[in-house]
Amino acid sequence: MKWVVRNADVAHEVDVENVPGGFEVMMDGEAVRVDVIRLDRAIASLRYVADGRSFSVSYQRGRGREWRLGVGVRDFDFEVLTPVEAVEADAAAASSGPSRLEAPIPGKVVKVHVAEGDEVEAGQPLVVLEAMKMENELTADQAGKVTAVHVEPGQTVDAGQALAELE
Amino acid sequence: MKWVVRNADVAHEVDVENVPGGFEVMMDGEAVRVDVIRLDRAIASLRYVADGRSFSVSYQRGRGREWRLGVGVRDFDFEVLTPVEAVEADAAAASSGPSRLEAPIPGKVVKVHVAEGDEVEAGQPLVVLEAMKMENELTADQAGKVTAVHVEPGQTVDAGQALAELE
Amino acid sequence: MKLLVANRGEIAVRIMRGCREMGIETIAVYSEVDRRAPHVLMADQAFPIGPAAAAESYLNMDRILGAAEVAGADLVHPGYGFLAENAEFAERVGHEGLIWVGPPPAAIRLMGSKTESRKLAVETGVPLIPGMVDPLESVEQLEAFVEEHGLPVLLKAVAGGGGKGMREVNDRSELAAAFDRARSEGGAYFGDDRVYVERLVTNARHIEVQVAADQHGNAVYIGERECSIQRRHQKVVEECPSPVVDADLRRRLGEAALAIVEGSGYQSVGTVEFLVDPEGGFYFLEMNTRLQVEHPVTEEVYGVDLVREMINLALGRELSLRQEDLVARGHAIECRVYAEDPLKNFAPSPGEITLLVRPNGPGIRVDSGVFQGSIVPLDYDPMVAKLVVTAPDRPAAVARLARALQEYQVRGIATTLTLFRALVEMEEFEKAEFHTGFLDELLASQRLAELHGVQDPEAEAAAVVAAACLATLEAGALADDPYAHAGGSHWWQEGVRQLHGRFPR
Amino acid sequence: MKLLVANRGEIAVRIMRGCREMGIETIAVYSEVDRRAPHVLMADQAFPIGPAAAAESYLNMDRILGAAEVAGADLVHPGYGFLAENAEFAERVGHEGLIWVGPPPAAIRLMGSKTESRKLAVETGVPLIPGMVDPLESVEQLEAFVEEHGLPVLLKAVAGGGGKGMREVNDRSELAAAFDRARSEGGAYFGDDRVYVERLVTNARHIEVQVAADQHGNAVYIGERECSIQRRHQKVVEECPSPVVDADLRRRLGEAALAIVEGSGYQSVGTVEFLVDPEGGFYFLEMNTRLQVEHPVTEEVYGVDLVREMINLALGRELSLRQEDLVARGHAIECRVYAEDPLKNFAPSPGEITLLVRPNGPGIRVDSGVFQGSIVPLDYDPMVAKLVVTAPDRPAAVARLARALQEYQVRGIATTLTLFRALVEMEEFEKAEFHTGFLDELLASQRLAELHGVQDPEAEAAAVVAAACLATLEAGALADDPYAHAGGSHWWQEGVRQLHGRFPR
Repeated sequence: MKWVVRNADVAHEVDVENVPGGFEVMMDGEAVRVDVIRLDRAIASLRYVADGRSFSVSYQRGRGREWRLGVGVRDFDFEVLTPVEAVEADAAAASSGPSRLEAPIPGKVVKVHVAEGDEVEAGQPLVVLEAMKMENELTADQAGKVTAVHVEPGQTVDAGQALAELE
Repeated sequence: MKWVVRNADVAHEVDVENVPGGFEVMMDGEAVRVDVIRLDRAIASLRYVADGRSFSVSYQRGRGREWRLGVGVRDFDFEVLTPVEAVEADAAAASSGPSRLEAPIPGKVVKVHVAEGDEVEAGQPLVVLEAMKMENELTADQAGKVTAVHVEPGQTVDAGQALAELE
Repeated sequence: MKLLVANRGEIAVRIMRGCREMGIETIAVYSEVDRRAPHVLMADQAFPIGPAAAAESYLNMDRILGAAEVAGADLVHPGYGFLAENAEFAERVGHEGLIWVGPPPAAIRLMGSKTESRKLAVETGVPLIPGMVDPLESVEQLEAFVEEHGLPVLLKAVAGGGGKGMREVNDRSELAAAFDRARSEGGAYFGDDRVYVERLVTNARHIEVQVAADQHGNAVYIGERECSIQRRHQKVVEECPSPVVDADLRRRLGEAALAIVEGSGYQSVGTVEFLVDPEGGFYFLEMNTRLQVEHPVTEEVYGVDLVREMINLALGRELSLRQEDLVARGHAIECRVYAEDPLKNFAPSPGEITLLVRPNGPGIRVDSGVFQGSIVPLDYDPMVAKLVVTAPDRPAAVARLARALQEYQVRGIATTLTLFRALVEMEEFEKAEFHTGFLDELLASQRLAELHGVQDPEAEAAAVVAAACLATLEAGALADDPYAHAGGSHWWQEGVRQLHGRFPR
Repeated sequence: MKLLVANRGEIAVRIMRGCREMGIETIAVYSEVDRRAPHVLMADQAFPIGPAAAAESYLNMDRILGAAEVAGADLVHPGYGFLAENAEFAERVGHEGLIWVGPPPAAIRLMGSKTESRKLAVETGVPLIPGMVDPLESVEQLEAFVEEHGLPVLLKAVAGGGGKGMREVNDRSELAAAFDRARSEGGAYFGDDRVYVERLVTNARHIEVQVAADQHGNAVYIGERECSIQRRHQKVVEECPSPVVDADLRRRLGEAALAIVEGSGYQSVGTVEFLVDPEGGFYFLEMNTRLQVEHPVTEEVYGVDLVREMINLALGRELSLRQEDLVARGHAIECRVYAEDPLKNFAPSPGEITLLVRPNGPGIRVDSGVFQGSIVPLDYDPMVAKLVVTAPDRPAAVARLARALQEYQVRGIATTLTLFRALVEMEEFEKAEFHTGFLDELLASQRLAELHGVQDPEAEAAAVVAAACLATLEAGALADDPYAHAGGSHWWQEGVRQLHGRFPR
């Protein structure tokens, strides 16, 4: 199968073919034979047949095509897409709308610093969310105008819930 | 549901009823309220609602109705049967045939001490089985006559495979 | 004998382990979200005491004391946090005829007040950082202090601790805002919005002394701990001994600590915290009248069992330790594993732990409050475990820590292991060249990001190949493939938008 | 630098951990059944070397040396067992231009021969048990020896070790059969069916001395280990220090050990084994020219890292330890967790580990060669892990061991944990009143059975209630209930006919 494995830093085209005792992998035009053994749903062993190099890989799928892989002490976040999906994703990204502030985690709204109509600069605090005994200041990721505020102090919110809209 | 929980040492009649937040258990005529939480397929937490007594129980099912439970440092092996099964099991046990020597584990037959027709005493060595670098002497569990020998030295056997018959 | 642990998480487990070894039965209390928590599973008896919110469960004295009565407890151990330094609770435990495993309420009250404890330090001749002994009445007062002593200054909630309710101010324009925030946090978390100010000593190290005192007039200090690697005044890495403390400084710190112990009538194990400036001068900060989070590094290096000692002291027994016998051997380092994502400005990362592989082998100790399958609740402190490594000397301990961090795998939640893996490779860490501001400065800079992002093409290529192969396997997997993705992963819910190796600027 | 570990299981993992901490890359070799084994997962490179049978894989010098060449190894560490004490392999490693992590081949050959090593002991004035220096030529010769020295006697395969190829004879009528069995085991496992005989010293303790020597003439002894709890001459529990060795005896044992080291030209870490009779007299048994299974108890009590030391010595570095610095602190106990069922006369119990919960917290170390989901193969030594506890003194260590045994849960295979749980409650164990025959006598008697079977009505009632509730849950479970039984449990395959608490008579 053909895959596009990418994140903001890297993008690789990988062609994977099942063969007896492992996989024949073509990565960016280079061929390698590997053996991948899944030990459970979170750990796998990757071995290069040619030189015996062995890696213990922890992995986890996120939403959609997101994967987080751990190799040794390094974590890597990738999208793993089919070529078609990759093209669609790019198209979607190009036509991104106004910015929206979402709660990164469940928590309690302690303060709301802005009101509808306010002009804000990038990095300006908008909402203070309390979780795990710490106050977390959520800031504007871009300069713009506040078109809507969906929450008020004291309110509890879920992860991903919209708090405010910018444009 | 009604159960007969027993082994060679004990036998209990237990009636279990699902109730909100746990179970209503009638054991040998005594009623207790317990909460049983399964953490995974091998560990559960048992709590007595009345006095808060809490036990971490590791459990595993064997073949058929066999269970092994670990409570603290003690292991218990039980059959957990429906009343009907209990009766049937007793009937079956009553009509048990001649004794048969089975391989308790997979291994390699190193020696066969007896031949068909030999008279043996209880505890007399019949077969020496090698496994995990140790020779294990399998002995007659009763006195009697060897009616059949199914294996010869050098042969590998599976767990449960018949090695010899006594009567 | 029965002991009730009025706490949760790793410290409740640690205390119960100590009790089991002493033949003492254990009683757990738990909130609704902790029904499956390890401390509940380990206890001989367990009682629910209310909903998730700490105020209604682990801070609810009536419920806890009620459980103690039903269970027939003889002792109550508060652990750290929650009610550990609450003098009223200690008193109520006594009034119920139970034994409080901790110092006398009077000592808790005395040392719990920043102002009172500072007064005691003055009386006993222990040096202090310039600061106001009384709480601030107004912003004006704060500005006046800054006028006199200059910046930076530190705002501290009177009842604060553990880095909570503390604010550093470097710019006059921030004074008012910081004052408000410190007061609101103080009020929210400690029910006391009084705040006081002190001069911030820069490039200082946080070095604390472990003490133990019995009810018969015996007291010892059990070496020091270096806790300079902090994030927002919250300890992240601790070690024993301190790389900068020599025998003479150790003795002087120890004697200053024992002066505080004597002056406060302290009985139990406890910790006296100091700031040590680059010239080796030291200043009394505060005393923690409880078992400290980082007590294991002292246990490993001095070969003592502080939980056992603490319980014996509460039972009125004599101190089992003599000063001359307390000799350090080897070096220990503790890393606090928090459910926070260093790649997302340390955003809390609650959720289910879908994979947990612990390091093991020589010189590794993990005190943990979770297991694979645990759900880390949003309601409490985000620390899920403590990784402690011990080796014959500091370089070997650092190497062992690096090895342990390779073995330690957690999935489902983000943790500070990611931070430690970058930290352990840094020259400053290897050379122990740090101060209390070290980590915050590092996080503000791009250096850690660059370090973490260090090109590791071999690992990256392996990750890409593995990702593609695993995606292929899943694409071909049947619905009932036991290894197929289980879904509901929480790191995603945090909204993973960050890039590989990108640290908050 | 790259090191190839010519071994498997916990010791391969232990060695790789040491290498990681030293910055040395690791190379694993594995047989077909070990494709998923931990030592393979931990290595930087891994090479298959053949089918399960040891003779075709872990004992296959050509394949192992071939892997070393392909991988570009610099060093080879043999661990223990397999080729660890094979002088020919050590020589071939040298001829390939690789560094052998162990003593010189000549020393292996000398000490590997019971007869040669006994001669050396005589020369160096180290006391010996009465016995024949040369192998037995016939049963007649054996009967003659018994005639002269009496019973009981011990038959030992010349190339034997680790309790393999050893037979105790208490009755003249058994002499012939025992002679045959000892020879057949010797031939089968060591390729050498020669057997010799010695007088069996009764009520003796097995006490061994850890030594280390470099290539520059420096040598030290690192205390002793008590290994008297054995089953059929196979060590089961070891501790450090020995409860019966005082400073004087320790020095005398140490000096005797160093005499053997010097006399044999030994260079590396090693172990000199002695029998100590009830009067405190000691006799040289043999020298193990390798890293010992029970090395961790010495590491814990003396604060040393024997794997690191061993590798440094192999690299020609000077001994990092000085005799005067080696001071014992605290007490450590190791239990060998075997895949054997104490409830079924220690029948081997291979199979899949369906549940593995390891103890943790203060003073606990687990060196393990398996993880949950591992399949313990039938083809190798049944030891799956080593539980090591350390505490300030022996009583605390015993209490900690009892605690650890409560936390340690293994399902899918039967293990000797069941034995240790009974043992740790015994007065003889608490008082350390045992000798090398203690465990075998205990197993032959009914005492352990009665002890294990101690009525624990509360636990039994809980087990019955839990069984009924779990059965109810499963009866009501849907087919896709993730908690529904997975089947294929191996303890059953062993044929569970035993009763609760029944030990072999």
